[in-house]
Amino acid sequence: MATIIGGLTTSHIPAVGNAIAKKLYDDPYWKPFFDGYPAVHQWLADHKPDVAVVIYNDHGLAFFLDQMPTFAIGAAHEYQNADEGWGIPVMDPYPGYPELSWHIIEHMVEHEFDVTSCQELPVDHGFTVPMQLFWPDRGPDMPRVIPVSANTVQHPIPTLKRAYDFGRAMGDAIRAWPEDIKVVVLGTGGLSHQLDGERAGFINRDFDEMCMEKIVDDPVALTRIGRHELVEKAGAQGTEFLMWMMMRGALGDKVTKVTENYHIPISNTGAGTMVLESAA
Amino acid sequence: MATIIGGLTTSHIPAVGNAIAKKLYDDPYWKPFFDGYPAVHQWLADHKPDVAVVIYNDHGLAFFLDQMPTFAIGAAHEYQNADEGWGIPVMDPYPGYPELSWHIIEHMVEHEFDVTSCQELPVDHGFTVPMQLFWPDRGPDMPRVIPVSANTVQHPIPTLKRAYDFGRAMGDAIRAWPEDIKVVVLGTGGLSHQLDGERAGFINRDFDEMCMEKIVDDPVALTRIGRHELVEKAGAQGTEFLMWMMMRGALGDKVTKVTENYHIPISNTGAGTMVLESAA
Amino acid sequence: MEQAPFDHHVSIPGTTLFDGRQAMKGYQLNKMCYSFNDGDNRAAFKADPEAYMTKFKLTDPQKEAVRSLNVLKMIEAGGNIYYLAKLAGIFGLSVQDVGAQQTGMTTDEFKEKLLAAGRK
Amino acid sequence: MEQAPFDHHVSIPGTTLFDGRQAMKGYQLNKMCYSFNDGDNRAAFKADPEAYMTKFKLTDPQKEAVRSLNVLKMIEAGGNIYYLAKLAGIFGLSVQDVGAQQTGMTTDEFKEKLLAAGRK
Ligand SMILES: [Fe+3]
Ligand SMILES: [Fe+3]
Repeated sequence: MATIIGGLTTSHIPAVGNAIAKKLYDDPYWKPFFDGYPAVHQWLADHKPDVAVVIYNDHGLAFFLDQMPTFAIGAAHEYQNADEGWGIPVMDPYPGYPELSWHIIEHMVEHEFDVTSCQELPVDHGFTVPMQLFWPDRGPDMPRVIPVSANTVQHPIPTLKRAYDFGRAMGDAIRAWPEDIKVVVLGTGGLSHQLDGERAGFINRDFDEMCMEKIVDDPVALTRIGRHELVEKAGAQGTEFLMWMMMRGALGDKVTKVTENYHIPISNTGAGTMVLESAA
Repeated sequence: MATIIGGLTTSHIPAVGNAIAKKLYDDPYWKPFFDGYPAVHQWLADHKPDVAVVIYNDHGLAFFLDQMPTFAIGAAHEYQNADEGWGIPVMDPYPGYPELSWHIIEHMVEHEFDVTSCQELPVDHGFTVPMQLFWPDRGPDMPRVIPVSANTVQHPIPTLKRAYDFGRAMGDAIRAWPEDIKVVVLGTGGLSHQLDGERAGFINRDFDEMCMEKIVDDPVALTRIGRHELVEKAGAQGTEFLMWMMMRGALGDKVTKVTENYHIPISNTGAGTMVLESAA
Repeated sequence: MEQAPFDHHVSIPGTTLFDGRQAMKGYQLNKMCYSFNDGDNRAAFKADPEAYMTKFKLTDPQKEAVRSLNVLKMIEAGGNIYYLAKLAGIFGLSVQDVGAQQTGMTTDEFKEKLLAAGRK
Repeated sequence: MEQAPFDHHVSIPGTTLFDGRQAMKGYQLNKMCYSFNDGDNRAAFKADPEAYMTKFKLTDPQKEAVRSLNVLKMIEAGGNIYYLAKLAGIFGLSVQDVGAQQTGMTTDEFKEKLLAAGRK
């Protein structure tokens, strides 16, 4: 049977893509951020997951307001990035695992999650930046991917409780897959930031640190945060914390924190990185 | 507060559109079908609903497999039909009610239905044929519309229980709308038919009649039908009965049957028409 | 990593459930058929079916099924009837013609079968 | 039938929740900005912004906000920041330039404010 070995979190700020392209790892602005990743690389080298479920939020590439899904699950053979409006270079596609995607989709719909299945899905920086951060050389150990996206563009966004429950159901689905494979779940985006309005530039270290603490041992406490309270405390785009909740739900009740890093600011954002290992 | 006055059901076979265009009301093939509608017109003339929530399933116009939502709710100012591949003429758009759409979407997401919101939505024969059948002259009494679509193209489709619960939640949302308006809910599609495979042409009168009987007083019994059982008994495209279940959920526990009609065959289909009035 | 068995596929006689397994097989064929919502695309297909099929990267079994206008083979190759109906429309075939072809009847026989169901 | 009040809109200082009310107002503006994912569309906008805005049926307040490149006014006219960011990109504006404009600072002041948050 498939095993979920753990979860990784990271912010997925577009500027990180540029910094990687320019190899700014030791630049004083970037060093405190990139210093969080060698410990993740070590954990990945030790555990070598076969599949990565990448939970992210589309920022206006794959989905527009004409058809805005609450939860979408990729079911394609491969996933390609595309121009998001700034002439971003097109990368090699990321190989998918559609058989496992469909297994998850079957389970989710059976358990009353009303997902949108995506047999073709261009992926944006929310997906590619985490992949670049965790598997910078795209070597043979890079896992096959299943992108999962939640709506943070158009209110109403899903509740934190629904996001967590979505993750729990998805974790059950993965663990019921008959192959002996190792799966890692990525929760990407956040932490606190706000791009729009007179409050642009809002960052909330206390709230971010509380979230990073609670998500380890008491994620259920976080499900009680209201959606508007989340906007108020994490900033308008800090709602991306929903992706972390989905990831956390998939890991099971008990997890161990392997490593973490938090740094303000990267671009407009409080950036958090974690490795959470699932109990065997 | 808004009142749900009742529900209408009808098949939405494309051939009906042609028959209407050619005014075949008294043609021997069509008469037993069209004879079911004057009683509906009378009921509508008596009750004059302000808004029609039109539950239908898209057949490959608005949605493709790249992004296939389980449940989608229109939130546009108007809805236009479009060429579905056979050069269907473009009609005048149907005026929407986006404020009420958003109210429903807010309620559904809050209550853990993971809907896809559609601020632009081309509507196909699944939507237009029922509108033509119920409001043939598009007069001033034609209600504003909110299209709601469920996936019957790509398995996994939603369960009958989920469809019914979706309707119940949507009914709660509508009844919580502060305006004194009258709302009618349309459940369109079905009944038994199968277009594909060696079993093409399969029709099941007994099953259809059982569904038309139970949906009045015991819809919960129908929620126990499995999805594959539904395919087996209603035919591959008879899964459109999900729309009837969504409609029925919205009406509340007690309804009265005002009129019904059932006729085999229209095209490949067992065609059912009903008016169910909600208890005051 | 080997491809794992896909557990959700069920069997109903004469019926191919369009589930994930079929969807994975049929994506390009269905995508081509979906494009026929547009009249210009229908014209482009009619003008040069082979080029149009190649543009949409159809597999050989899909191309062969389209060339022979064989609906059961299209379904076997992953086609979904809702999209295939748009292709059938290009050739002037109704859902009853399509039903007749799949069940090995003439269209009149197929229609009579449906009328008989109404008399029961 | 009068338009009913829309109950789900909440107020957070300095923040416009992009909910149904905003979405109804902003659809055409957001649709135009979404089109900028395509380089050809960006070029077409740059070549003739007025014609491009008219093609997407922007309202007068939306057109005026775009002409003056005023992000707060775009938001007021129903713009969503994720789509507006694509418009800003055409003018070479980063999210920090956009943040500075909205908060009445220079970009350097805005960046310093963010660095200061890191020192707390
Ligand atoms: Fe983001
Ligand atoms: Fe239908």
